[in-house]
Amino acid sequence: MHHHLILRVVSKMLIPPILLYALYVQFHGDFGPGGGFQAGVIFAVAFILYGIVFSLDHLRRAVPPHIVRRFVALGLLIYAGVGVANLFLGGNFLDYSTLAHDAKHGQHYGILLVELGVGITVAAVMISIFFAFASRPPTIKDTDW
Amino acid sequence: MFDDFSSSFIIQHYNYWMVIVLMMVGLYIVVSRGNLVKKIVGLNLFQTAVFMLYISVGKIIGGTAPILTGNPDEVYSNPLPHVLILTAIVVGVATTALGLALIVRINERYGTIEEDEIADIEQEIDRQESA
Amino acid sequence: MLSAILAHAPALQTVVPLIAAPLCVLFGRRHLAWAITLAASLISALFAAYLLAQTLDGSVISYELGGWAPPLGIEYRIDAVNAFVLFIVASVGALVALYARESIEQEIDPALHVYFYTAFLLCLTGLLGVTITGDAFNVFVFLEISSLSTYTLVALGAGRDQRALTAAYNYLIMGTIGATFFVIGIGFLYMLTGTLNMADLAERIAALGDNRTLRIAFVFIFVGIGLKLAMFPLHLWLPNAYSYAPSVVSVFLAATATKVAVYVMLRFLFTVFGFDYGFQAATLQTIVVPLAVIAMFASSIVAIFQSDLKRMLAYSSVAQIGYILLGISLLNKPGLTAGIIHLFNHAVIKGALFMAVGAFVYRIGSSRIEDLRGIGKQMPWMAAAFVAAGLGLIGVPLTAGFISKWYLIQATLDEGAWWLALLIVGSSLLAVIYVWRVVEAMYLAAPVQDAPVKKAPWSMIVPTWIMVLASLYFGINTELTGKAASTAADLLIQATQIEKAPETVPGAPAAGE
Amino acid sequence: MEAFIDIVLFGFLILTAIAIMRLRNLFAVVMLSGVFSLLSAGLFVVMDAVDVAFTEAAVGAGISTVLMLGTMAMTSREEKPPVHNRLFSFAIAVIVGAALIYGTTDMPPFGSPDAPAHQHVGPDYIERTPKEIGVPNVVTAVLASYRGFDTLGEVAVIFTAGIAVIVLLHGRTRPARTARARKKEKDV
Repeated sequence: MHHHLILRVVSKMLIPPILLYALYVQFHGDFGPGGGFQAGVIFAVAFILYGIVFSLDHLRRAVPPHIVRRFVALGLLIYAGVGVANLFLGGNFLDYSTLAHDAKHGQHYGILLVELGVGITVAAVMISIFFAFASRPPTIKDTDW
Repeated sequence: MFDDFSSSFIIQHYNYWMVIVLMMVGLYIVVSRGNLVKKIVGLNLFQTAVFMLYISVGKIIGGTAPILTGNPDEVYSNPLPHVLILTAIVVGVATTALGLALIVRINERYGTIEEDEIADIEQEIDRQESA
Repeated sequence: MLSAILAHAPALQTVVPLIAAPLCVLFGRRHLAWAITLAASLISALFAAYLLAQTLDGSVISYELGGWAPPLGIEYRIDAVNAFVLFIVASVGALVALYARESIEQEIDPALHVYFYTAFLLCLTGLLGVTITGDAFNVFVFLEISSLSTYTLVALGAGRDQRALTAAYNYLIMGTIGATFFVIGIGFLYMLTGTLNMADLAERIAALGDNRTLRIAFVFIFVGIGLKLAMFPLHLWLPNAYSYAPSVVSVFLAATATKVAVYVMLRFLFTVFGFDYGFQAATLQTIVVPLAVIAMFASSIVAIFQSDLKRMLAYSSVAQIGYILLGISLLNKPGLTAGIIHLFNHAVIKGALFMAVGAFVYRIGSSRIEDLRGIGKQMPWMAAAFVAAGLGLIGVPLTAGFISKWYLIQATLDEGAWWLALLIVGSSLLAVIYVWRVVEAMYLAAPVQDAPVKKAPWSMIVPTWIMVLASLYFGINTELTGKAASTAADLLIQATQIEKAPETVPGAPAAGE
Repeated sequence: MEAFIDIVLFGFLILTAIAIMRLRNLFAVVMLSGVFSLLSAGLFVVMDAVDVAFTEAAVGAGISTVLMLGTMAMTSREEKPPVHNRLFSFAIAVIVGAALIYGTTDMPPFGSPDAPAHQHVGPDYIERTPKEIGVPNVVTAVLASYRGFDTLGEVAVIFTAGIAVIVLLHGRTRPARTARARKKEKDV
């Protein structure tokens, strides 16, 4: 989409606020609607927008696919890792109360961490899926729409 | 008396019936259409209708979203169906992504995404194999 | 230290493969991924064996995930029934992991091996999670983990045959409809009871009595799981999925996936719903018994006419599921015992058969029966394994298959249904025909290939023969399987009987409130 | 008022669904399925499920639509006329629908605070969250803590989907395009 000047300018302006909003949704999920999953999707949308409006190569340079794949695994590991940490701290699997001296604080840390795990995996998976779809040769050309 | 009963019965259940109509349309699309993309769209419709069923279960008339305000008189809708459906939506999009990826591959191999044309090609392969 | 770990065995046996899966992706090396997979599935199998040993006396282990007591949180609840299934799945998983290393070399692009192992571990996680959980919605979540990874694994067969793609797609559509039906059923149950915990559901459903919403919940859960376990008219996805999947995937699916679905069916029929009120018992007796019998005959006959060995075994699986369902729907203890024992025996037998076929595919690149002519002399170990396991499939004495059929026939005679017993024997004769066709080709026909065929690699022979020997061992010594199955049957029947007396249930709301 | 909005939204949803069923232009179908998701997100808001609405809007209307458009770009834009046995499909849909409607006749009334679903664990979560978890959003508390294991499973499902798509669509990247793009960059 090299010919859409307006699109390119507008998206350049849009991407930073989208990322910021994703972070807000990620860390504000305890208080209002939102959480790791929604944040992950929004975070990924910023990258997908960049990939669509500029080019897949630009996006590849910004976030190499093999690194994104590692993040796909990382998020799930963070989540499950919290559970394992709880085991070592003497609780049941995913019993966040063990994470701090007082159960309520422990719950809070636990939720924050697992939501982070959710967000990372969701964002990375969405970006990976975009990479996978976008790098297949299309049969319908850009101009045919 | 009977009139009163039937009208209140309808008011109490119309929500479920609307949801069921949507489910039927979704299921009909999945079963009746031969286009692979359209089938996935139908499946999405069917699943979204099921989500509505769950959310209807959680609703309390006069209630608000289950985000605590500190007001002790507030009535909150049931949060559990919401949680279940958040999970189900994620499962749904995961299935959609997988299905679409399969469609892309099928199209590359078979050159079509229509079920009957694919069946013809597969029959041809069968015939060549046994020949 | 050990006892501290074992206290968390219920969670760990699911979580270990779940953590191993992302580790495979994180490291991204295929040999390392294989090692991780083998280690994780072995650890999981050890935990499962421990759980089985703990529950064999009929006791129940409950594990509260997140430390939240049920029904508020999710509970893992293990008794002899699911411990037995866990043991089957995890130990087959470990053997398949061993077998996979060589088998996928030929069938799957090396660049994808890491992802194959990841998907395999996820599938294992899903199946174990479905089996062990005591929470109805958690069943759905883990069912979908196993389903999505299964679709992926089946589609990996596209490297050998493009039809794997359409097989995976059709499986995805049917499987998702099944899962959605299941979710609708769970939603109805939640609407009536306000809970998702299975034990809690059982109490509340018993207190509820007959109810139209409950009936429909039952029907939708039954049909939903019926799709997953390839119950006769809903089995259409299975033959293609099993035939075009990579061989090692066929082994794993044939030995575990449908078995887990049967377990879920058992759990819902007996523990959650109970048989007290007529609707379910009537449904089972009038619908499932005829369907099971049709499956036994129709699928066996279709199997006879297949030219592809994998496809033949797939149809045979549909028929074997018929035996299991027949045993269950007799609704008496011997029938239930027969069903559960056959669950195990069929897993071992079909696993061994598909492993042997996988080895043929590995060496000669085909599973068509006419290409296997003379393979008996060229690959003696694998051909012998196929014959030994095939005898089990028929139900020849001294094999595990005989034990299952023995129990099953006894169960039908207990019900006075001697004609069912005759039908079981009759359908076994059909198995003789299709197994004989293969034996004939392997041993009596002249070899197709002039070039000598190499023996299968040891890493394939060893797991195959472990399966074969298991199928022979459990045909002679039925102590473990018999005890596990009869304890499991007792537990299931007890669960139903408890519900027959709702007044003994404390704290349940009175009916009609 | 809520009931009114409810009925209007359902009306639009059913119209959209029927349009999706009848249209054969896949571009229109995909766009309408996005519309369907947005409308259902609206319905979720009316029924107090704000978190669900947020997710449905982001996923159903956003991600799913983008993926479907991408798929369409690689396959075809027009659906061929159906050749399936319509009567059979229709019978299946009607039987399933009739069974469900039969099931609704014994259901607790919609929105009633006395329904069994609101007598058991549901209110427990609302009551216990401030004491035990201390976050105002009860949905987050249940999602991440009380039923945190389900959510771990959910992350595993998403992970599986990611792996699946990577596996299915590996290799065969767009060689012509990238080569051209690289050349262009060199020229610049």
